[in-house]
Amino acid sequence: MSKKQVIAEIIRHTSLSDGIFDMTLKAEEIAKEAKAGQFISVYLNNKSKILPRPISICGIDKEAGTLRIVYRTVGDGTKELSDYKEGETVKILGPLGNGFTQKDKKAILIGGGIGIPPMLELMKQLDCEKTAVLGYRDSDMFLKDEFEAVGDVVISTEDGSYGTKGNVIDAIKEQGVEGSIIYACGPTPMLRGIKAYAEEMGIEAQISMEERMACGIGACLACVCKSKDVDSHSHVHNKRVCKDGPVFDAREVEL
Amino acid sequence: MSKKQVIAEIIRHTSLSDGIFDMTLKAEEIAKEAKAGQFISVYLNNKSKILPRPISICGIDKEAGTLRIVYRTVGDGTKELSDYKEGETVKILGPLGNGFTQKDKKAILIGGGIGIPPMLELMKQLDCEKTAVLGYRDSDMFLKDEFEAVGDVVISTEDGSYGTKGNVIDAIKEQGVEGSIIYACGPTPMLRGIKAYAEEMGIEAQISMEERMACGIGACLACVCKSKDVDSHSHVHNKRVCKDGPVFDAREVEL
Amino acid sequence: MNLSVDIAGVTMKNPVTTGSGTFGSGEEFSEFVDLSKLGAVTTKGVANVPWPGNPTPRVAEVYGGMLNAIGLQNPGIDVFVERDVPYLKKAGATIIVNVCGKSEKDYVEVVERLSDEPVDLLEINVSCPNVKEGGIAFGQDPKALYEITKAVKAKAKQPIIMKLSPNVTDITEMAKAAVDAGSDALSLINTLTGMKIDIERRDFVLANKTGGMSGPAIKPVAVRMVYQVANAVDVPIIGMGGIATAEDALEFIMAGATAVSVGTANFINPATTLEVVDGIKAYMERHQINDINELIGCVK
Amino acid sequence: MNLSVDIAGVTMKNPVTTGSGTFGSGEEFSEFVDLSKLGAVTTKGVANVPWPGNPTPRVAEVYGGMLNAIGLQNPGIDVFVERDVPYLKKAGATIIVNVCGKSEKDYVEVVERLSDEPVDLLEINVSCPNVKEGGIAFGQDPKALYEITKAVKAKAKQPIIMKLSPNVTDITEMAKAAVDAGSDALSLINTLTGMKIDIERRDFVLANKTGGMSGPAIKPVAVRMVYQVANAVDVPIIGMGGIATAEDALEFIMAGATAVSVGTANFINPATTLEVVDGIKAYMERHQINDINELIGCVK
Ligand SMILES: Cc1cc2nc3c(=O)[nH]c(=O)nc-3n(C[C@H](O)[C@H](O)[C@H](O)COP(=O)(O)OP(=O)(O)OC[C@H]3O[C@@H](n4cnc5c(N)ncnc54)[C@H](O)[C@@H]3O)c2cc1C
Ligand SMILES: Cc1cc2nc3c(=O)[nH]c(=O)nc-3n(C[C@H](O)[C@H](O)[C@H](O)COP(=O)(O)OP(=O)(O)OC[C@H]3O[C@@H](n4cnc5c(N)ncnc54)[C@H](O)[C@@H]3O)c2cc1C
Ligand SMILES: Cc1cc2nc3c(=O)[nH]c(=O)nc-3n(C[C@H](O)[C@H](O)[C@H](O)COP(=O)(O)O)c2cc1C
Ligand SMILES: Cc1cc2nc3c(=O)[nH]c(=O)nc-3n(C[C@H](O)[C@H](O)[C@H](O)COP(=O)(O)O)c2cc1C
Ligand code: FES
Ligand code: FES
Repeated sequence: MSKKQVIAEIIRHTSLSDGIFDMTLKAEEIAKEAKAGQFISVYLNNKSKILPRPISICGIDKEAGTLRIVYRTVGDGTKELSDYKEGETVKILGPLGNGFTQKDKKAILIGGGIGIPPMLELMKQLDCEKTAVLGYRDSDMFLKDEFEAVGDVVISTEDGSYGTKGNVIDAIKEQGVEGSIIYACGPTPMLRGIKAYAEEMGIEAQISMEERMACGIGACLACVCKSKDVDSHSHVHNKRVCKDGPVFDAREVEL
Repeated sequence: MSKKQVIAEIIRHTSLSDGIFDMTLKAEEIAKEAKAGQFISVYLNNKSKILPRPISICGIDKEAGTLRIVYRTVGDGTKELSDYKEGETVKILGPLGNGFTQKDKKAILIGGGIGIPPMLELMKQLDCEKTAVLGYRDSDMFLKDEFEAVGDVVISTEDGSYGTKGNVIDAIKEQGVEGSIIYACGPTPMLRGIKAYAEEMGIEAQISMEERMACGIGACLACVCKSKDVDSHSHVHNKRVCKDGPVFDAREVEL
Repeated sequence: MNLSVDIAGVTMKNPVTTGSGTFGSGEEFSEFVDLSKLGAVTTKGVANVPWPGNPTPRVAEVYGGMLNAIGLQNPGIDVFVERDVPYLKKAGATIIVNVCGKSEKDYVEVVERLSDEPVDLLEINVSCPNVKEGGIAFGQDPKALYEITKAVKAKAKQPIIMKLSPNVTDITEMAKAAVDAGSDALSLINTLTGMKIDIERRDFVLANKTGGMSGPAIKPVAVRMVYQVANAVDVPIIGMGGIATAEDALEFIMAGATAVSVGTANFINPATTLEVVDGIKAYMERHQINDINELIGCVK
Repeated sequence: MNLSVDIAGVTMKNPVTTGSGTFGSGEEFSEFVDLSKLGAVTTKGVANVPWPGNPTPRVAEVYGGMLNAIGLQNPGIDVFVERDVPYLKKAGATIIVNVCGKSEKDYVEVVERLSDEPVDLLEINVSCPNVKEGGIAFGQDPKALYEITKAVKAKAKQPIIMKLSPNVTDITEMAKAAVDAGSDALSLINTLTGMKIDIERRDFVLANKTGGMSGPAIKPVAVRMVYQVANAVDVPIIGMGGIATAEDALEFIMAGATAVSVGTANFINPATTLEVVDGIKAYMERHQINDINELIGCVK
């Protein structure tokens, strides 16, 4: 697998909902190698901000040579990104991380908030029985239609305005979602809940984690998470989210 | 006189010759106040470069509310500036400095190299007998036509490919230019020559100087030049190019 | 909402003042800033006699900041008390005078000349080259700092604020020396010593070879030092170094600064100071904080 | 054209190496950089036993740079000699091993373990917290630096390069202490201690509160220190701090560095090192300089 740093042209850039943006980048070399669950590093044009922003790959079109990312504006960097116009370019590095390991088992795909986009490409690629469980704040539900176009979808909203009121685990229980493997991405409390749920059900859960990064390629040791066992690379209880992850077997990591 | 910092729209941006750019900015409040010989501070969008670039005003259109600047790309800042597109904006502060004191005397206006543009507005405004003496490197003569449209023009080129071979003083002598006041802008060696020439001829010379700047408004004392007498502001032999200048009576300053 | 803070018994109507040397005598900025709306105006360093400063180039741009080697050019205390103090007084400003010197005698002379002037606070800049002690600045040796502070304090009518250099191994040692000798408050940081080389000309960019680095690039070092000093001594701190926004100012306040100075950012936007005041107000409204003093040193 | 330089008898084929801790063990960058084309690869600090490092967040972005508080996580010398040294050897790299420790004993143990390894140079990082001496780093006290240098030098088979901290009052005093104790070369600068506060959460951004500042923002301080040290001692210097371009590298070389390290810039562009080498070549061609050694310390 080979990573590349390229200057990618922004070929589509729209807003999906309040503060959520959808960007398609021309980046053939990266698209060619990319897998669902991997991410890219996005560098800003603003020279006062030198660190890249890690953003998950939401869609891969190998034929068109494009990558799609969906992101939320949370700070200055993502806000700046949201101002970039179609036709402009952005420097990116990728594909980074391991991605999901796809198994031929009845699957539950769980996405919470801005953890929803990384699940879409997997949802498209998995060629087996699958249900997406998507957790939103309210009925402002970005990407829902696209999940529905490729499989079953179950929804939770925090305010109860649509689907199950509560979180994704509540939705799984209330709407009787079943499966023998979980793939998930979302905020840490959600991942913690999923880890517990998977243990309870005795099934595998692949969870995608987040941490502050610098290099994105496993060199600087910024982005570690606690691992249950002594890790074979670090020889301490640390795994690198950018290289050993972002996807981990929930049993391997401490949350 | 009042200075303003404004976000100005670039309404025209073209290249006049190799590495020389011509930019017109919409900046009504500044244009309203501006005088020939003053300058503006241009701030870059690149956040790693915080200091403004001082650029002389080459043209003022009070009716249209626009300012024109002509600049040469010499370093990273001016190179970046040259990439800005029409329709984009740039932050500027101005009008800065004193400008030329226009006298009703037969005038010689001297511009050397990138010191030529600041003389154009003065050439247009002076309502008396006047000759422009323009010193270029070679026959790639930017702005020459515009000077010719408003008065007499005499040229020197370093390589002799047009007009007098040599510098502006050579041209004055060879082509018999006469006047009872000099207004000039250009590189320091040229200004030194003009100071000597004016002393020799016993005439007044107003020369526009350059120095590295930070504030542009007389506060930081970065941009001083040596003054002959103890200066009334500084109480030492220093004058501020940005505030007491950039135009000085050649007799006041040491070069 | 209360924005006012207290520095050694002097009330600043808000916590924002100006970095000495970046705001002239105040007059140069009066077109952009109503000086009476600032917490205080801190003036350019003034000595007992006029100083010509260093040769040019005196400034160089560096990544996210600048170097300066002005060399403390100033018109001397006579002109200062005749021209600048009355101007600031008339403009309604709270006045902090920054004092520089080459020897103890120089400092004391300036401080004594200011005793009957309507000046609120004295900021003593001990980071200029100390000729008497062979080039080592007062600001880099705790013993020398203690002595000069003691000498200045003995003669000063107004409260004194020693201004510390960041070019030291242990800023808390310096802070303690100044406070032990009677400094009523502390200002930090002055500039970090830096250098820029022009590789095309193969020469230094500054005529003085080295210069003081300021601007956004130095902020993390400044915040760290303010935090360390706030937790080491018990006097109010005026924090500075790279402040360009209200967010920057709040970082310093939360780290332990009672007031803040805006320096180099005045060159980027001459109205920065008042925009910082407004931004602090907006933050306090948004977070329902009634008194700025609640935020001072709130991050431990 | 000669690009090769000599550090304590070891030839580097060009003056560009990597900042310890920013290039992993080299392997992580091998997709982007042919390691045999670098002057040398400087590895992440290695201790006698595995270190877990600090809690996360370990990095924070600051204006023109970053803060890190990795806390020297490393897999320990055993894994290092089994896995990383052979990898680098096979890749054809000149190898500089960065060594860290908490006590003299730790450092000596690592150095001794490396004596029979195909390692070219040892860079000794004395800027990590020194537990033995109550939190004051070896790197901030000339006496402690002298002692540790002496102890390491006595056991080292390879030439040693003491790596200096910039968080000191007088960098030349530190440099002299290291050289007097036998350091064959010097590396500088390590990171400047900084802090960032998240004003929304009203907490430190880094779990460790403070972190080391690196990146373009620190370059002027680094160039100044390299210049000072080059003019104070007589050993080769590896200069670093904010180098991202060939122009940056040349500034350090002209200030007196024999070689340079690219650190944080590897995170901006993983191929920076080789682009710096190419840029230096282009500069030399343009200026008709046949030997890079002519440029070392050429600005006085
Ligand atoms: C593997 C991975 C995949 C991600 N995928 C997505 C995605 O698909 N869509 C999306 O909207 N967001 C995603 N994020 C989060 C995204 O990286 C942050 O929201 C973004 O970096 C914030 O940058 P900022 O400048 O707007 O915020 P600021 O808070 O101003 O950023 C300051 C610094 O902190 C870092 N930072 C801030 N928040 C985070 C975070 N949550 N995780 C890691 N670093 C952070 C920034 O990168 C920057 O270095 C992902 C994070 C990781 C680690
Ligand atoms: C009053 C005044 C009027 C000027 N008018 C014009 C004009 O009309 N057209 C034009 O092309 N140029 C003019 N200049 C010169 C212009 O300011 C510089 O060419 C420009 O600042 C270079 O910026 P840079 O980033 O490209 O170069 P760099 O060398 O990368 O700049 C680095 C730093 O040095 C400063 N600097 C570099 N050269 C000069 C210089 N000659 N004078 C002052 N500061 C400098 C820059 O502003 C910046 O802070 C004028 C200068 C002054 C002082
Ligand atoms: C051009 C310039 C001149 C300065 N002159 C003085 C001075 O006279 N006295 C002083 O104590 N500090 C002086 N300083 C330091 C500033 O007051 C301030 O401590 C420093 O610049 C850091 O703040 P900043 O990053 O906001 O500029 C000067 C700084 C600059 C940039
Ligand atoms: C993430 C990170 C980890 C570092 N780890 C080490 C280390 O293990 N040993 C060491 O001596 N220096 C370490 N450093 C310091 C760098 O080697 C270098 O001295 C410093 O970052 C300045 O150079 P730069 O601005 O090019 O990064 C580290 C720096 C960073 C950013
Ligand atoms: S970000 Fe550098 S190791 Fe993960
Ligand atoms: S640039 Fe500040 S006084 Fe002239």
